[in-house]
Amino acid sequence: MLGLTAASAAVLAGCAKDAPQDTWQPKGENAQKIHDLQWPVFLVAGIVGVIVLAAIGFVVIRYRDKGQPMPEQSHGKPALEIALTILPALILVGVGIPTASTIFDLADESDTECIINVTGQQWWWEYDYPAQDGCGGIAEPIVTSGQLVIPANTNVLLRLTSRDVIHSFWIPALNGKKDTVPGRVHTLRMQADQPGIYAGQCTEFCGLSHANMKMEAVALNPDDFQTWVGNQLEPYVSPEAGSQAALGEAAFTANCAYCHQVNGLSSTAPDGTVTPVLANPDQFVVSGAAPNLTHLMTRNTFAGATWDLLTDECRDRVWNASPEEFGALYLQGVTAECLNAVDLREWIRNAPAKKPMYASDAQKANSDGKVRGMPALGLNETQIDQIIAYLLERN
Amino acid sequence: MAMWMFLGSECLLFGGLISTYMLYRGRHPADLGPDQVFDIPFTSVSSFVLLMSSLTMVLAVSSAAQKDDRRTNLWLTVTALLGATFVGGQVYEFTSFYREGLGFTSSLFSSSFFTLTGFHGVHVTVGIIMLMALVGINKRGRIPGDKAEVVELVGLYWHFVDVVWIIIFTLVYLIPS
Amino acid sequence: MAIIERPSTPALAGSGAPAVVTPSQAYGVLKRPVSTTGWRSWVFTVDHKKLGIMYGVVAMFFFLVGGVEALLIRLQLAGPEGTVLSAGLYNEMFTMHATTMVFLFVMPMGAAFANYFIPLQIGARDVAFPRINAFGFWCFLVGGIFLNTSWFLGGAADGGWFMYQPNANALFSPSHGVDFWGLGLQITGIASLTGAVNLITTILNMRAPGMTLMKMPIFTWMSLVTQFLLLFAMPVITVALFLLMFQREFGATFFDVSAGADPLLWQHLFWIFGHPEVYIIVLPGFGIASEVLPVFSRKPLFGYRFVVFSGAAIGFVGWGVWAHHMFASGLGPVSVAVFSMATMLIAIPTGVKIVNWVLTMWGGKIWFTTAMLFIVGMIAQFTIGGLSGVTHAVAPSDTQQTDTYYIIAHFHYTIFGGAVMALFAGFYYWWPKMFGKLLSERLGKWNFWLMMIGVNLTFGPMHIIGLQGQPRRMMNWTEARAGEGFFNLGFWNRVASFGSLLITIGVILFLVNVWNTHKKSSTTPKAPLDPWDARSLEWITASPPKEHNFDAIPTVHALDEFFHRKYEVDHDTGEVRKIASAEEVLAAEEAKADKHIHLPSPSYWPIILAVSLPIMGYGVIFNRLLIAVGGVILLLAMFGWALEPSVADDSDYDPPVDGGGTSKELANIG
Amino acid sequence: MSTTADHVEHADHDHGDHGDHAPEAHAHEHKPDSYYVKIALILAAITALETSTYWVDFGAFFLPTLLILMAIKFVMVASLFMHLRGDSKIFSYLFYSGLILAIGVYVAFLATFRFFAST
Ligand code: HEA
Ligand code: HEA
Ligand code: HEC
Ligand code: CUA
Ligand SMILES: [Cu+2]
Repeated sequence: MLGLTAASAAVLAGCAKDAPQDTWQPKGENAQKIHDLQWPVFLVAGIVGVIVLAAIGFVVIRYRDKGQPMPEQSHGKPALEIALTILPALILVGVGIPTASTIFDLADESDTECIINVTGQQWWWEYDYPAQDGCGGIAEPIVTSGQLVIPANTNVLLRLTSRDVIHSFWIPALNGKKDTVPGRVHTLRMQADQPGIYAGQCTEFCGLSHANMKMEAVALNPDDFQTWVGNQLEPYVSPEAGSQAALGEAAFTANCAYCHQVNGLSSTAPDGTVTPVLANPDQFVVSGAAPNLTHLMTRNTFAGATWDLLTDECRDRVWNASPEEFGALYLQGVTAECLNAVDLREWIRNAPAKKPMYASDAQKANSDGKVRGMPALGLNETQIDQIIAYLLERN
Repeated sequence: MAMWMFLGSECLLFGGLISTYMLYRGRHPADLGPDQVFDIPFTSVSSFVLLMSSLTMVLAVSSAAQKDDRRTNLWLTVTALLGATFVGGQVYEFTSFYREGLGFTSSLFSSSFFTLTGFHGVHVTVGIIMLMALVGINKRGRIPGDKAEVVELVGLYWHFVDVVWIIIFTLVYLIPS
Repeated sequence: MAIIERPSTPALAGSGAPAVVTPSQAYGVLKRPVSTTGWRSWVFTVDHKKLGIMYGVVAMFFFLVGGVEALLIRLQLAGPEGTVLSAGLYNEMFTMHATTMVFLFVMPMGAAFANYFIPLQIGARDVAFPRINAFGFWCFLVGGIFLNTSWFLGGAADGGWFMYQPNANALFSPSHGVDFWGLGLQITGIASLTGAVNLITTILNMRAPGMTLMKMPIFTWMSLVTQFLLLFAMPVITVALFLLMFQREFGATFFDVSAGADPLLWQHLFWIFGHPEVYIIVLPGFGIASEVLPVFSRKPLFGYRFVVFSGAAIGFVGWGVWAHHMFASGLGPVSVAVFSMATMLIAIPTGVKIVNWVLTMWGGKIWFTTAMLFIVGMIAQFTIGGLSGVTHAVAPSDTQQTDTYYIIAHFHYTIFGGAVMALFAGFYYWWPKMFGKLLSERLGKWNFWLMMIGVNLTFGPMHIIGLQGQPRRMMNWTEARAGEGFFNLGFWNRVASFGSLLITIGVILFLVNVWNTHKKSSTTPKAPLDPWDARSLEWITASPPKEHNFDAIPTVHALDEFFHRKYEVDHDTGEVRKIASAEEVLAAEEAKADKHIHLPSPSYWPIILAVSLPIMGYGVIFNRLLIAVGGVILLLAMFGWALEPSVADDSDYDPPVDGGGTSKELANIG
Repeated sequence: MSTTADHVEHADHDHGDHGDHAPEAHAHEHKPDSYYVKIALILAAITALETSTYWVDFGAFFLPTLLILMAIKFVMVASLFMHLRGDSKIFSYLFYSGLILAIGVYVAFLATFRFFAST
């Protein structure tokens, strides 16, 4: 079966439209290195497998009891034994050497050009871009979630850690996985040859919604990436007074902002003093963090990349775009026509009903009164409309 | 033989505990680390007591082999007393640490320290119970089978526990973090 | 005290004339005697054969439990966005599926065979410490029950079978499931540890005259290696479980990152145990394969010495590879490279085994009984599983594969294909020995083919879906990430679920087979004394064996002793001539029967001692008072045990010479 | 009986002799008590030396000295008090295999944490 799989995979890879997390279709230098190592190994394993299975088949057919006399009671032939011990050893030496060199190759960090901190928590990913000269220059730190945006054709260094339990960061088309362990920082190289979206999934079991902790890497060509950085650093624009969104801003400030940070959001007291609204999720959420929503609509997915912010059509348009067109389409973000309001509504109405989380009052009692995930907030439909209108402007 | 095997197995048990301690010994608030709390002279004395109990144990085994019941019982009792002194010392040590603020849950260092030495202490205690049971049963002449052998088995266990302490004493107490 | 006098008229083998035994002679799973003494003879028994059967029955029960859990998993994953189980329940399901299958099915089933057959294969009357043996069994049983009561007491463990920290600490897994898991495994662990001490002593000390280590049947050899692995691996998991318990129950912070802990500590401790564990799972299976193959190929095992040494080598190298489960956990390149190389090394001794098995069949005269079919199937499937193991050993490649279904495929091929198939071969091969009746070969072959096809349909596609990037431990998969081509997840997930149905039917056929063979009205004739023309010592006695195993302890002259008593080999021509029938061999042995056979007596203490443990377990979880209650029972039982009168004095049954044992063994070795 | 047994025969010259229920005699000769007392004195002296490191500075030799002294004590107790030296080899195999395994495994374990790297 393995031999078969390996052989047919080799043949069929490329022609079929496979699952987005196919591990046999590298789209970047690092994954390619792994692939260059693994396909010969699979081939060798396949060949050995076929030989052994064929030998079994042969013996079984050839030597079944057809009334032949009792066979000779031979106890073995040491020379043959030794030969058949050395042969696999040689094969393994052949496999071992390139394995070791690839291991060190992939651990090398000297040629990476920019740094992104990746933090896992139950059950979503936070990315923060420290201010740096790398990545074409980032003037101020950026915090986002769900979709990891990187410049294409650039070797990026991810610094991985976690705020609660162990997760594992994995974008199969770009590199193998690496666990994010609380209290430790691990590094992982990322490089994508072409602009596009690459699917990934948290692969270390991390509790209730482990299955819903996905992520995506988005590669943009360097110019588009600069545009994206610019967008992320755009200052906050208050909604037009009296609009749906303005009402939404108030609702958001009241119901959401103590967990979710929106940079630039501020509140005005009756006496006219303006104070910035600062979220303090550490008082409410076990991991001490909730996604930063400042530019929510620049990403295409939400809640651990499990649901789309785009309608199916719009989403397909982005995913299927050619590498040349991709950047422009992606940078459009989520527009009113393209917004997948259905899932977002459901989320805001009752998040734990949509994504299993640990947020009921009874459950909170077990964790110092804090939630894991986002609780149901008991908003009415009007409030939800207003909040969505407000969020739609977070682009 | 079974005892030897059991002890071989115990090597991995204590190995695990010691390794855990080694890994965590440096992880504590600055004012409550091993260097601050350990009272080396005191522990040296109790280590010495335990070491000497190995001597008395070996004398018990030797007397048992010579079928000298009275001496066997004597040495077994002395061994048990020395062991009890050691455990008593440990209890004292634990309480004094505790009074200095080092609880079981205070830090990783304290958790792993108490776990390791606690496991060892329990082993010593079990050994003491075995010794006393031996004396008791022996007095009533009810050790079935080969008496010398039973004494020797308990002896093996006892020495092993001592040997483990030799390691713990050096690695935990004498080598500062 | 059961002293068996020599039967006055030498009972002819298989004729069923009962020997004079106390208490009543009672065999057979399904037809336990109903007399009042009946159940007592099981509950208080110290007979290794009865304990073996009880291990087997209980393990089989847990196999069904674990199997039903597996079926629920497959049901959930048969389609996208499965809704059969909630997320929480799904997590409990795979955790308990794995825990049940590994700790409550495969390991004890290996113990069942080891218990039953090691004394028979080495020509001993019982194991070295029969009461400890009984204690071990009861620990396993009460531990297993304890573990599974968690389902009804607030939810089972939900951290995955390797229970990574900190996800399994009280903050992230607040139900008592993990407490049950840790304490339950601690209790079943006692069974493994005592079993290991016991069986190693038995094998090293109690072999029949003339049986040197290199004449020992290979199943016994592989069990010996297994027991050594258990002996040294159990304490490691014990440490880990204690740390877990101290953390969850007493507020220690071993895995609490905010206190500065390193979560990798748990991973190391678990896998230092965990990798030897996988060989603990498979080595008994290797042993069975190495017994069955020569018998049905009518040839000695090819390269016996190589098979023995490779087994020992596997046992040894298996200690140096644990971190291959942690290639993605951030060990750093040096460690990864070292463990990657070490892991590859282990393919060599394992390869030796495969090669020798094939060469055993080579040039043979192969008789395809059900047992043989299972072994041939096992070799093929284990090879596939082993080779995918080698692809994981290539660490960079493993970072793409780890925690995907490709891993699930790997280990189900090695475990189901390797260990479980071999265990089923063991059932069919040894059934006539254990119960004096043959299982139906016709049903057996259906059983085999359904399982063989089922396993490949279930776990074969998992290679594909794994390489297509479906991670494990996900309560659902989505259409959006399923792809469309030939390798799409949807189709292959359905195939896998369908395959598990075939396995189920296979298992049911096995149960039907057992039922048919043993039901009251069964017309199944008694099995012949030597239905397979077998080769090793356990066949030189009645089927089922008498309580005292052998009328006279046979003297061993050769590997495959029984074969050499039946056949004569002409050195020059290589011709093999039959010189005696099994009946004749047995009659010759009975003529020499020992006059005065001394067996250990049943005892109350093992079960009482064992029962005190879960009481303390519940105490730790719910009410500290119960700890005291359990503790008192424990102490009383220990003293009762120690003071129980000796049985060993006036016998011609040699007690294990050193008479060793743990503290519990002060008074007598019984 | 002419069997293949004879060419299996050469295989076995290991501990097979335990097979025939041969009692493993505890036949170490009995040492006088003074012998054990002497050993104990040596052990005591070593312990004294060890603890003296608490007051006296051994400099760079500190760690190795301690470890060596510890090992000496260990071996003395194991081989002399526990009679490993006089007993059947198989006992020491059983025990030392556990010990060596434990040392090997746990040293590797600590090494993966870079335990030995800095200090
Ligand atoms: C019975 C159980 C069993 C057995 C026998 C094995 C055998 C092997 N296993 Fe497996 N393994 C598991 C059970 C088992 N495994 C389990 C349960 C897990 C997952 C646990 C979890 O995560 O839940 C696991 C996971 C696992 C991993 C970690 C994967 C991951 O999580 O990322 C790795 C990595 O190296 C691995 C490797 C191997 C290797 C190299 C062997 C070798 O011993 C195989 C050797 C055999 C052969 C190679 C075939 C025959 C040889 C020849 C025909 C000779 C010629 C061959 C060559 C030249 C290559 N196994
Ligand atoms: C001994 C080990 C063993 C065995 C035998 C099995 C057997 C099976 N396993 Fe198991 N499995 C593991 C060990 C084992 N597994 C481990 C260690 C894991 C990892 C868990 C983790 O990630 O933590 C795992 C995980 C695992 C998963 C992945 C779950 C996930 O990651 O999300 C799946 C999915 O398909 C699966 C399926 C199966 C199936 C279909 C079988 C079948 O072969 C089962 C066949 C048996 C039966 C079908 C029983 C027959 C039932 C009846 C006849 C019913 C009759 C009923 C009555 C009489 C009441 N297993
Ligand atoms: C008690 C804390 C808390 C409150 C209050 C809260 N959230 Fe959340 N929210 C979270 C957490 C935690 C997540 C991440 C959940 C996950 O994906 O698993 C989240 C995720 C989200 C996401 C997805 C973000 C992304 O990038 O994936 C959106 C959108 C969102 N919340 C909107 C809201 C709105 C609107 C409100 C108020 C009406 C609100 N939240 C109130 C904690 C909170
Ligand atoms: Cu995070 Cu799985
Ligand atoms: Cu492994």
